[in-house]
Order: sequence, then C-alpha cells, then structure tokens
Amino acid sequence: MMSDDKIIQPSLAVEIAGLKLKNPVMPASGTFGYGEEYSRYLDLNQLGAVVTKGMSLHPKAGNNVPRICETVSGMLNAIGLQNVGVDAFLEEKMPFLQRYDCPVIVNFFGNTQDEYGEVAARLDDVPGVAALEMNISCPNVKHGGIIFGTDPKAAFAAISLVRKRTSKPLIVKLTPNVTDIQVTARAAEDAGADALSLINTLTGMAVDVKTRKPRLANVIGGLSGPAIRPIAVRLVHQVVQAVQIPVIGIGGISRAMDALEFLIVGAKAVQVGTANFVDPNAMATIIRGLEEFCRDEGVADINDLIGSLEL
Amino acid sequence: MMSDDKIIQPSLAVEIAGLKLKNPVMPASGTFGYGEEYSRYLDLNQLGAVVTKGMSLHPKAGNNVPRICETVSGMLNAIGLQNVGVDAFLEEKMPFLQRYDCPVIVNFFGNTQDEYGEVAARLDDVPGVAALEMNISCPNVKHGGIIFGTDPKAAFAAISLVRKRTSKPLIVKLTPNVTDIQVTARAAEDAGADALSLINTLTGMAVDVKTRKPRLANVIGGLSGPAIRPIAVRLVHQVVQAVQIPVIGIGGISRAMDALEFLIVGAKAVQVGTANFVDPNAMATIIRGLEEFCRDEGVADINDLIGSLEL
Amino acid sequence: MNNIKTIVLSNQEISPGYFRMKILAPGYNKLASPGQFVMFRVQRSLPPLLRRPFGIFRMGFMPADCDNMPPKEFIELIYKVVGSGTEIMQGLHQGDPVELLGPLGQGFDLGEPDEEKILVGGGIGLVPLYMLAEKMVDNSNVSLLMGGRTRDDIITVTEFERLGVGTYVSTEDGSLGEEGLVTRVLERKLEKSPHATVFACGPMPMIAAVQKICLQYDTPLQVSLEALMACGVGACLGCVVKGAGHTDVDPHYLCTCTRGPVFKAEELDWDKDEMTVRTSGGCR
Amino acid sequence: MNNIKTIVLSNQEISPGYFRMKILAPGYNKLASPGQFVMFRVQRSLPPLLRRPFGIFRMGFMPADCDNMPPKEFIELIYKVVGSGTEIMQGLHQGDPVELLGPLGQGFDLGEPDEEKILVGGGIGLVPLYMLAEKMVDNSNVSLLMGGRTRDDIITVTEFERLGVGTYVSTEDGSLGEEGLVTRVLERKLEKSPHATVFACGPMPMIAAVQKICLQYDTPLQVSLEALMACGVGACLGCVVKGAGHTDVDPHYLCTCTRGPVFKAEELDWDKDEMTVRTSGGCR
Ligand SMILES: Cc1cc2nc3c(=O)[nH]c(=O)nc-3n(C[C@H](O)[C@H](O)[C@H](O)COP(=O)(O)OP(=O)(O)OC[C@H]3O[C@@H](n4cnc5c(N)ncnc54)[C@H](O)[C@@H]3O)c2cc1C
Ligand SMILES: Cc1cc2nc3c(=O)[nH]c(=O)nc-3n(C[C@H](O)[C@H](O)[C@H](O)COP(=O)(O)OP(=O)(O)OC[C@H]3O[C@@H](n4cnc5c(N)ncnc54)[C@H](O)[C@@H]3O)c2cc1C
Ligand SMILES: Cc1cc2nc3c(=O)[nH]c(=O)nc-3n(C[C@H](O)[C@H](O)[C@H](O)COP(=O)(O)O)c2cc1C
Ligand SMILES: Cc1cc2nc3c(=O)[nH]c(=O)nc-3n(C[C@H](O)[C@H](O)[C@H](O)COP(=O)(O)O)c2cc1C
Ligand code: FES
Ligand code: FES
Repeated sequence: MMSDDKIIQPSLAVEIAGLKLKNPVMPASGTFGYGEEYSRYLDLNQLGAVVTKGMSLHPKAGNNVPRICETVSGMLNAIGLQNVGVDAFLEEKMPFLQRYDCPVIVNFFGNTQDEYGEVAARLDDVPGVAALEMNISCPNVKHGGIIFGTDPKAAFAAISLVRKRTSKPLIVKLTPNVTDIQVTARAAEDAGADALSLINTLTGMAVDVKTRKPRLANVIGGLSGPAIRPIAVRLVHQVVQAVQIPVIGIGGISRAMDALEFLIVGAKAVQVGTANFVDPNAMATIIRGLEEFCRDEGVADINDLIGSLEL
Repeated sequence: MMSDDKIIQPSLAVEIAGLKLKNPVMPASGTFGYGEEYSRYLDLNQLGAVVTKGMSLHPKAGNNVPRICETVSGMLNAIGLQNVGVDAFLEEKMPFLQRYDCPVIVNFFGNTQDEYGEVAARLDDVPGVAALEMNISCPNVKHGGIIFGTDPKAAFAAISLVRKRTSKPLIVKLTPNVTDIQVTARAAEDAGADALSLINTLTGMAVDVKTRKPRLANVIGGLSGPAIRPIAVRLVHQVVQAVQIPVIGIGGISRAMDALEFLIVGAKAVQVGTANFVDPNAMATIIRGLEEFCRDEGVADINDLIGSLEL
Repeated sequence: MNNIKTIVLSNQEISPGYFRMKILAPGYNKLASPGQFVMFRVQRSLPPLLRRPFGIFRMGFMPADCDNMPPKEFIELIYKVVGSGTEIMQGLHQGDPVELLGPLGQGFDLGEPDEEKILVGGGIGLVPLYMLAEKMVDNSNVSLLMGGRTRDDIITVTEFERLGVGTYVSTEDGSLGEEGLVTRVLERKLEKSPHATVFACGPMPMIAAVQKICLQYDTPLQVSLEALMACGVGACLGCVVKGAGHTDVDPHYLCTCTRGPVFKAEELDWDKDEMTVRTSGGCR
Repeated sequence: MNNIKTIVLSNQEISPGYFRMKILAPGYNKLASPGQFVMFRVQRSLPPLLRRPFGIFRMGFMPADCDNMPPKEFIELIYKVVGSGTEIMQGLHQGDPVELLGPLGQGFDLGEPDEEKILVGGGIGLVPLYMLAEKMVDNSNVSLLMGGRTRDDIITVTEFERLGVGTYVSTEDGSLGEEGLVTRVLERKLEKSPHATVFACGPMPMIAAVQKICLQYDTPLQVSLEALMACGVGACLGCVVKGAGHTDVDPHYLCTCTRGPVFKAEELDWDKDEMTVRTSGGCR
C-alpha cells in the first residue's frame, strides 16, 4: 500500500438488527456474569455490547456440584442456568449496567413457551435493554424435556410467541447439537428473529476413571473453549448461507485471529466466552487485535472483511 | 489390597460380536493405512485388531489439497476417502495382513446402497477378514448427497442390504453429526448390525485469515483428536444405553486414561485414531497402560471395568 | 483486585512434591488480606486452559536493587503437584512470565483481640493460615495444629514457630510428631481452651471432622474451602457450595470465589458429605 | 526407520529467525540418505498436536566422552520460526527430551558421477541440499545457487564452500550477493552448462520457475517438496501432490511423505499452480 493510503483508524463499527455497535466484540452469555463481575478488569465501554447471564422468569438455583471440569483445550459446564430471575435482575443488576454507554443484550430462557414469552414481555419496555437474546438450548418441560432448539417446530412456535411480546431486536441463540442447523436457522428466521447467534455449547461428558464417576454431577455438560472452534466456524458458515438475517459467531474465540475466522465466513459480530475466564482482558485484546489486523491489511472498514471468504 | 490378592497379569481380552480380541485396543480406520505403514514401528500382533482404511468398490482418488489442517488440540481432514478399491486391497494389501495373528476388520463404504452391498459381498469369503466395519458417514449420491448416517431410514435400508450380503460380523460406524444418535444407533441395531463403533469425525472448518480462504480445499472437513473426546464419551454413553449390541468407542483417545473413560461408560473396545500420527507407538503404550491400571486398581478382568460407570 | 502480567522470582521444591514460588506482585501488600487467593496463569501455555486458584502464603518486599528504586513487592505461593497445571508450574524458572488475577475472595475474619486462636492445617491446607497467624499473633495467643499423611506433608512449621505460634504436629503414619489425625489433637486442645476460635483449612474430610468437633464444643469456626473454579470472580457460577438451609427442593448455593473461600461454619450446609471438591487428575 | 525418544544437544539462532538444532540420533548415519526427513515432536507438549516435518541438514558423530564409550551420533536440523510449533522449538535447550520419527521418505537420486550438478536453494529450502553436496562433491562438479529475500535468508553458504562447492548468492533486495531472483542465476548457469542435473528445494514459486527453466533447457530436475503432513509414513493420505497425468476427471495423487519429498520433475503435474502448500500460521 502507498503511504498516503495508510489506514490510521479503521472503523470497527457494525450494525445488527438496527443495533449500532462500536465494534463486533461482546461477551457470551454466562461467561461474564451480569457485567459487574468483570467491570474491575475491563472498561465495559470498550465493548461492542454486554450480554448477560441467561435470565428466567423465576430465580433458578442451578445444578449440584461439580459443575465444571477442564478438558483438553476446553471445559465442560453444567451450571444449570443458575440466575437471579428476571425481576431481581431488573432491580439489582440492570441499574449498574445502565450507567455504561454500552448496549445491553439480555439473554433469557424458559421451560415452556409461555415462560419465554413472559420473560420477554417483562424486558420489553426496560430502558437500556438494547436487545434480547433467546437461548433455545433449554429443555421443553411440556414436551418431555426435548430441547427447544433441537426441534424446529417447537423453536418456531416459541420464537413466534416471543416475537409478539417484544418490540426489541430479537436474537435467537442456536444449539449446535443438531443434524442440520440450517433447518433451525430458517425456522428462527421465519418465526421473526432479527438475528441469530451461535454456537451454544456442544454436549459432552468426562469420567473420573479412578472413582468411575462422571466429572459433573449432572453427568452431561456443555463443551466450550478453543477445542470447539472448528465446529463453530463450520456451523456459522452454514447458517450464514441459509438465512438473510445477521449472524453472531460464538465458540472458542480467544484471539483476534479466531474472531476473524468467524467474521470472514460472514458473522457480523462475535461473542467471547470461556476466554474471559482465562484472561479477563481477552475482549479488549481482541478488539485491539482486530484494529491492528485491519490496519496491517489495509481494511478501512471491518464490514469489508465480513463475509469475505474466498471459496 | 492384600499382597496375595495381587493381580499379576490382568486379563485384557474382550469379545465383540463373537470376535475374540486379545485386548480392546485397535486403530481407527484411515489413521493406520493398511497396517503395513506402521508395522515397522509397532508389532501388529500386539493389537486387539487392525482396522483398515475405508474401502470402496472402485478405487477413489480423494480430494484436492490441502487435505489436512491442525486445530487446537485436534486436526481437520478432508482426505476424501482415497483408497485403492476393494479388489486391489484384496490383492495387494490383504496378503500382508494375513501374515499376522491379529483379526483384520475391513472398513468400507459406498455412494449407493448397492455399492455398499457389493463391497460387503466381495469381502465375505475372504479368509483373515474377521469383521466388516461399515462407514455410514458417506454422502448418499442417490439421495442428493445427504449422508447415510444422518438419515436413519437410509441407514436402515443400507445396513439391511449389507446384512444380507455378508456372514461376517458387521460393525456399523456412526457419525456424531446428528441431533439424536440413539435413533441412528437403534436403526442400525434393528437392521442387523452386530456392533456399533463411534464416533466418526465431527464436521468442522478453519479459515486462513490472511488469504481469506478455507484451510481445506474441500472447505469442510472432519475434526478428530483430543479436542473431541468429551463429545465422543457423551455419545458412546448415550448409545450404550440405547442398544443391546456391543459398542466400540472412538474419539480423541491418546492415553490409557482416555481409553478407560470409554470402557467405563460401556464401550467394549476402543479405536485410536489421530494419536497414531503423533506417536506410532501410542496403541502399545495404551495397552500397557490399561494393564497397569487394572493391576493398580485390583481389576483381574478388564470386562469388570466395562460399563462400571457410577451414576 | 487486578490482573497483572508479572514474573517468577523463584520456584523451589521445599518437600517432596511441594513447591514454593515467589512472584513479583506490585500492590499486593496493600490489597491482600489473609485467606484471599489468586487465579494463577502460566502465560501463553495451553494446556492448561483455565487458571488455577492458589492461596497466598505470604507477601512482603524485596530489598531494592539500587537506592532510587522502590523495593519490589512479592507474594509467595506454596503448591502441591497434583495434575497437569501444577506439573507445568514446577518447571517454571526465575524470570518466566506468569499472570496473577487477584487478590480474590473473602478472607478470614480476624475476630477479637486477646481471644485464643487455634489454626488447624492439613497438608497444603496450611497455606492461607500463615498470613492469618502473622496478623493475629501480636494480640492473641495463636497455636497451629498441623497434620499430614507423612512427614513430607508437614511444611513451613518452623516459620510459624518463628512468628511465635505454638505448633503441634501430627502425621497419620507417625513419621513426624504425634501419630494420628490432627483432629485428635484439636479435641485435646479444645478440652483445655473451649473459648478459642478455630480456623481450618485442609482436605474436606478433615474440615468436616473439625466442624463436628467445634459444634460439639460450641466453638466458633471459620473454614477455607476449595472448589473447582473457572473464573474466580463470580461470573461462571462453577464454584458453588451448599449454603446453610440448602435443600434439594429449595437449593441454596454460594460462590466459593466471591462469598468464600473462607466461610463461617454457620454459613454452610454440613449435612451432605458431597460438599467435597471432586478433584480431577486427568483433565489433560 | 525408527521412532526414537532422544534429547537436544544444542539449539542456536544462526540468522534472525533461523535456528540450528543438534539432536542425539543413534543409527542415523547408517540409515539416512540426502533428501530424507524426520517427523519431529516436542515431547509431552500439546499444542502442537501433530509432529512437524524437517529435512536433515547434516549428520555426524560427536567425539566420545571417554575412551570406552562409542562416539555419539547426531543429526542437525535447521528451521525457520514460522508458527506455533517452531516457536516452541526455539525455546528448547540442551538436554530437553524430543522425539524423532525417521529417516523418512525418498531422498535424491545421486545421478551419474562426473556429471555436473547444480543445487538451487531458496531460503530454508537449502536444508536438504547439504548432505547431497557432501555425497556428490567427490566425483562431480557441484555448484550451489542460493537465493533469499534478504541477507538474513542466506544461511550456511560457507559450509558448502568448505566442501568445495562453488556458490552463487542472490537476494531479492540485493542485501547480499547479486540482486534478483535465484532463477536468473540458474538461467545464466544453464546457458554455460546445459548438461548438468538440477536439484532444487525452496518456496513453491521458485520451484515452479526452476521447472520451467529446466524444461526449456531440457535439463533433468529433481525437486524436494513441502506438504502438510500428519503421519509422515503414508497412513493418513494428507500430504499428496498431483502426479504426472493428473486430471480432474482422473485424478492422480502421490504421497509426499513416501513417494517424495524428492521427486523427479517428470513424476509431477506442473500444470496447476495450486501445487503450493497452503501454509498456515495460526493453527494454534
Ligand atoms: C481458593 C483455593 C485456594 C487454593 N490454594 C492452594 C494452595 O495454596 N496450594 C495448593 O497446592 N493448592 C491450592 N488449591 C488447590 C489448587 O487449586 C489445585 O491443586 C490445582 O488447581 C490443581 O491443578 P492441576 O492442574 O495441577 O490439577 P488437575 O487435576 O489437572 O486440574 C484440573 C482442574 O481441576 C481443578 N482442581 C484440581 N484440584 C483442585 C482443588 N483441590 N481445588 C480446586 N480446583 C482443583 C484445577 O484448577 C483444574 O481446573 C486451592 C484451591 C482453591 C479453590
Ligand atoms: C519434507 C519436509 C521437509 C521440511 N524441512 C524443513 C526444514 O528443514 N526447515 C524448516 O524450517 N522447515 C522445513 N519444512 C517446513 C516445516 O515443516 C514447517 O515450517 C513447520 O511444520 C511449521 O510448523 P509451525 O508449527 O511452526 O507452523 P504452523 O503454521 O503453526 O503449523 C501448522 C501446521 O501446518 C504445518 N505446516 C506449516 N508450514 C508448513 C510447511 N511449510 N510445510 C509443511 N507443513 C507445514 C505444520 O506442520 C502444522 O501441521 C519441511 C517440510 C516438509 C514437508
Ligand atoms: C460457564 C458457562 C455458562 C454459560 N451459561 C450460558 C447461559 O446462561 N446462556 C447461554 O445462552 N449460554 C451460556 N453459555 C454458553 C456460552 O454463552 C457460549 O455459547 C459457549 O460457551 C461457547 O463459547 P466459548 O467457546 O467462547 O465459551 C455458558 C457457557 C459457559 C462456559
Ligand atoms: C486422516 C483421517 C482419515 C480418516 N479416514 C477414515 C475412513 O476412511 N473411514 C472411517 O470410517 N473413518 C475415517 N476417519 C475417522 C477415524 O477413524 C476416527 O473415527 C476419528 O478420527 C476420531 O478418532 P480420533 O479422534 O482418535 O482420531 C479418518 C480420520 C482421519 C484423521
Ligand atoms: S469460579 Fe467462577 S463463579 Fe466462582
Ligand atoms: S503425511 Fe500422512 S500420508 Fe503422508
């Protein structure tokens, strides 16, 4: 590049479902608490958005311990969606987040369609809630515990209902544990989702060979971390091709390079999960890394990178 | 343990579908060539069995390069099932294997039901072929390229046909890329499989962010190696609960400890894949490690460990 | 509370399988209180993926290199090699880069001055008790009951003695001090000093036994617990223990990393023996 | 061919980014021939998961430590730090445990004595040519054309000279030797010596250009190729290149690890420029 072409300050801003983000980097739900936990280590105003721990209608105590276990380049968790419940969230957690100049995306779930609808409704007119992220990797208690997200019909019905009860941008978070994610993705789009985020954790299990017990009290848990990245990149690639709505990429991102894989296959933004535990500063480093990469590669606007995969 | 209880030589022998194995350790198809490639580094007679590269009716040239790519604690491959074809295998490769005192399991696949049947038939009366392993992770060219293994009906039909054309023990190798592996597992059992092996690779993808090209010419490949072990253990656990026939566990095994996880959740044997590349001696070390573990834990017969998971 | 990139100052084996690591740690002397911990990361290495939690054994200042420089602050960890992470740690040398997140968690409540204090340490559980002793020894009568399986598990007792702490050692195999469990020593001690406060840290069976004894003598007890941790800051909710009043129908979980690692006995649910950390060894 | 657990004897930076590693390697002097390679593993570490392929630069014997001991056999690798694996390698010290699988693959065909031999090396591609020169220099006229981007990429040329090889150096930026591509030097050389045999190793664009030139002069050519490898022994089929006669309808692939890494030009398909190794940098 010629020196007068040099990009001094590449633009990292992206837009998702009408939501303007300073940059495409935000935490993944459940790995960043309610924002406050990490606010000592990281200026939340740097982030594209904050995504909260998953919220339900009623407080949820979560699973018995052990709840986590390290695996090769990853970890299993079976937290059991422990959360304070949507009302306590609004009262105790939201005011803190409202002090920041950073869009807040509230992740939520329910055990029935109606619970999903009810939580969405309670969040609908809350100032500072920029968007909702609907986690459909939750057992549908009305239908024998089958996960909403693995049954496109149940997903469609639940999303349609939520769609009616919220005017906020609705992001639907997909589970990777399906044969054909394009089917779920299209069902979510058809039901009115404004954006999709993926992946949630892959189900996994580990055994303590000495005690012959599962390493998690819940036996099965969700696998996250660098180990799953190739699977996540593949799924995002497939979903981007299946839908028109924007996609947020998640799974094993811990460096700018990792985030770039997702952006290049077509994700409009990314979420960083397990990497926050390893380095509370991970997202700030990733944002700086994206900026540097754009500068080095002569990319003036990160949107030019998004979907730039050459097949 | 009291010293006169001491187990001097634990028994590692297991039986799968009438097949007697010295020990439960064998290579995973496609990671051990036709046996000969590693015979310089490892005495094949030590192994529970040898499993060959996947064989098809006609020779197959495989995919364009790049075909492999390292990922975090794993690798992607899109070899494209390159193989010499069943006839050349019988003529050029099988005689070498017949010299060993080690059961030979021939992995095979087809692009149509009939191709599957035809390969099975050609292998049926070959002396030294101890069992067939049917890889159903192959695109069904008659039905728009959908993978046999992701469509329980297609799997059932193909397995039923193969069942009619072989009298050898039939192992069906399952793909993990499905919503509910218990459904495929039961379909395979119902169609007459004598045993199941799992998992084949998880589909994944990686991107070179500098060139913005996929790292594999085939774009998507199969993820293997330590990274996938927790997913494989979970799937084996689920399949063991769904069927009566024996199960062979595969996925990310590189140490005796890893193999034990699979045995404890109920696999009767294990296959070692990617680890052979890292250490040609891996299987021998694992066998020794299993023996040591049994000795240390006072297990006289490894069958007592199989399925000993405490929930 | 801070995340710092820093370096190892020294790392030495002090007893078979036990290592003592000194780390440059600006700010800690002001921030850290007894019973707090750090999340330790061997930089750039993977595995291990997650950080490992370690109590702070001691902190202080190193003599300055030259007159114009401020003295260097350090903390010391003492760790036992048990798995993949600690195996890598034992290979670290002076100057190697590491990261510290901390100081984290709620430490010990120092209680009233003049009151008698009994510290009960089991093996590596001794670690958080040293700084506690340092703080209390000036205005209280402090004693340390130290237990271990063999003499190899008895560490740094001399340093406690140098502080002026009365120490009692017991080992299960009798290879050092009295033969038997440290809890037997505690019972004898409480016979004589029923109004003491007890501070305990060690393996879960030991802590559970200490709790039973203290309940019996109606002695106040603070315990420092271990739990599997991913974040150390209250974000992952992986590290919970059952709080007092916990039932299966109405579960009540407390984060060990933010509400602990030190708890008053009455904050916890002692009914279940599942409260143990199911440790791993093998999550390579 | 063997898998040995051995140790590093020395590991030194010889030019910015280039390292030379001496490894204890019993048996290699008898087994290995010029152009063969090893699959190298940093023991116990993960990542990298897979072994890394490296050519053998040189082998030999170290003086025995004492009279009764046999002299120690070693091999030398020269590697460029380009990614995760080589980054770890550069941190290895004397005595560190490593594993070698090898010697592997088909090396160079030494050709007829007295025939003139031209070696063309691009940067790190020089590595397999040294042992080749050693073998040929006694009964042939051997010259080395060495190219690189900058003078930092010109390595070990003096050692070739010491063997009695005539050397020509060129760099793209002119910082050492002639300014320009090594292929220009080759053309000039072939003008004068049309009956030589050429042996080339270097980046793919260089090799492709060398092939064009040799075709033009009708000069026999052997090339040593790089390919992504998982096993190194013909088991994974990951490392193939397109063989002569390859078409999309009737593809024809050859394993670089067993049929190569050295190929005669006529064995390969030169139509496609896709024959490049798409290297990575980032598969952490
Ligand atoms: C608050 C706190 C303070 C601690 N202080 C000390 C100390 O001062 N000295 C010391 O030697 N140890 C201490 N531990 C235990 C120490 O964290 C573990 O021994 C260490 O994490 C083991 O790591 P590893 O990789 O060697 O073992 P692995 O078994 O390979 O570790 C696998 C996973 O399990 C976790 N894990 C394993 N054992 C424990 C354990 N006992 N407690 C918590 N997590 C565990 C690891 O952190 C890791 O995530 C403390 C634990 C906690 C929670
Ligand atoms: C037969 C043969 C001989 C070689 N001889 C030498 C030598 O003497 N000196 C030297 O410096 N290099 C040599 N190479 C290249 C060397 O293998 C790579 O530079 C090295 O593997 C890079 O590893 P990394 O982990 O640093 O890079 P990363 O990019 O992190 O590696 C990721 C993956 O890609 C593979 N890879 C990356 N670059 C190459 C490449 N150029 N060729 C093959 N695989 C690659 C790695 O092996 C690994 O599997 C040789 C390659 C082959 C095939
Ligand atoms: C401890 C933990 C808790 C999580 N909790 C939630 C949750 O409440 N809701 C949700 O949608 N996803 C949850 N997830 C999934 C993450 O948001 C993310 O999808 C997943 O971890 C993959 O990303 P990563 O590999 O970057 O961690 C959780 C993950 C972890 C590790
Ligand atoms: C290079 C490579 C080639 C493979 N080829 C085949 C094959 O031909 N047939 C088959 O059924 N599985 C094949 N597999 C899948 C393995 O047999 C095994 O199921 C998978 O790699 C998971 O095990 P691992 O993690 O131990 O490698 C291949 C795997 C690799 C890495
Ligand atoms: S360790 Fe994450 S909440 Fe305590
Ligand atoms: S590297 Fe495996 S076949 Fe060549």
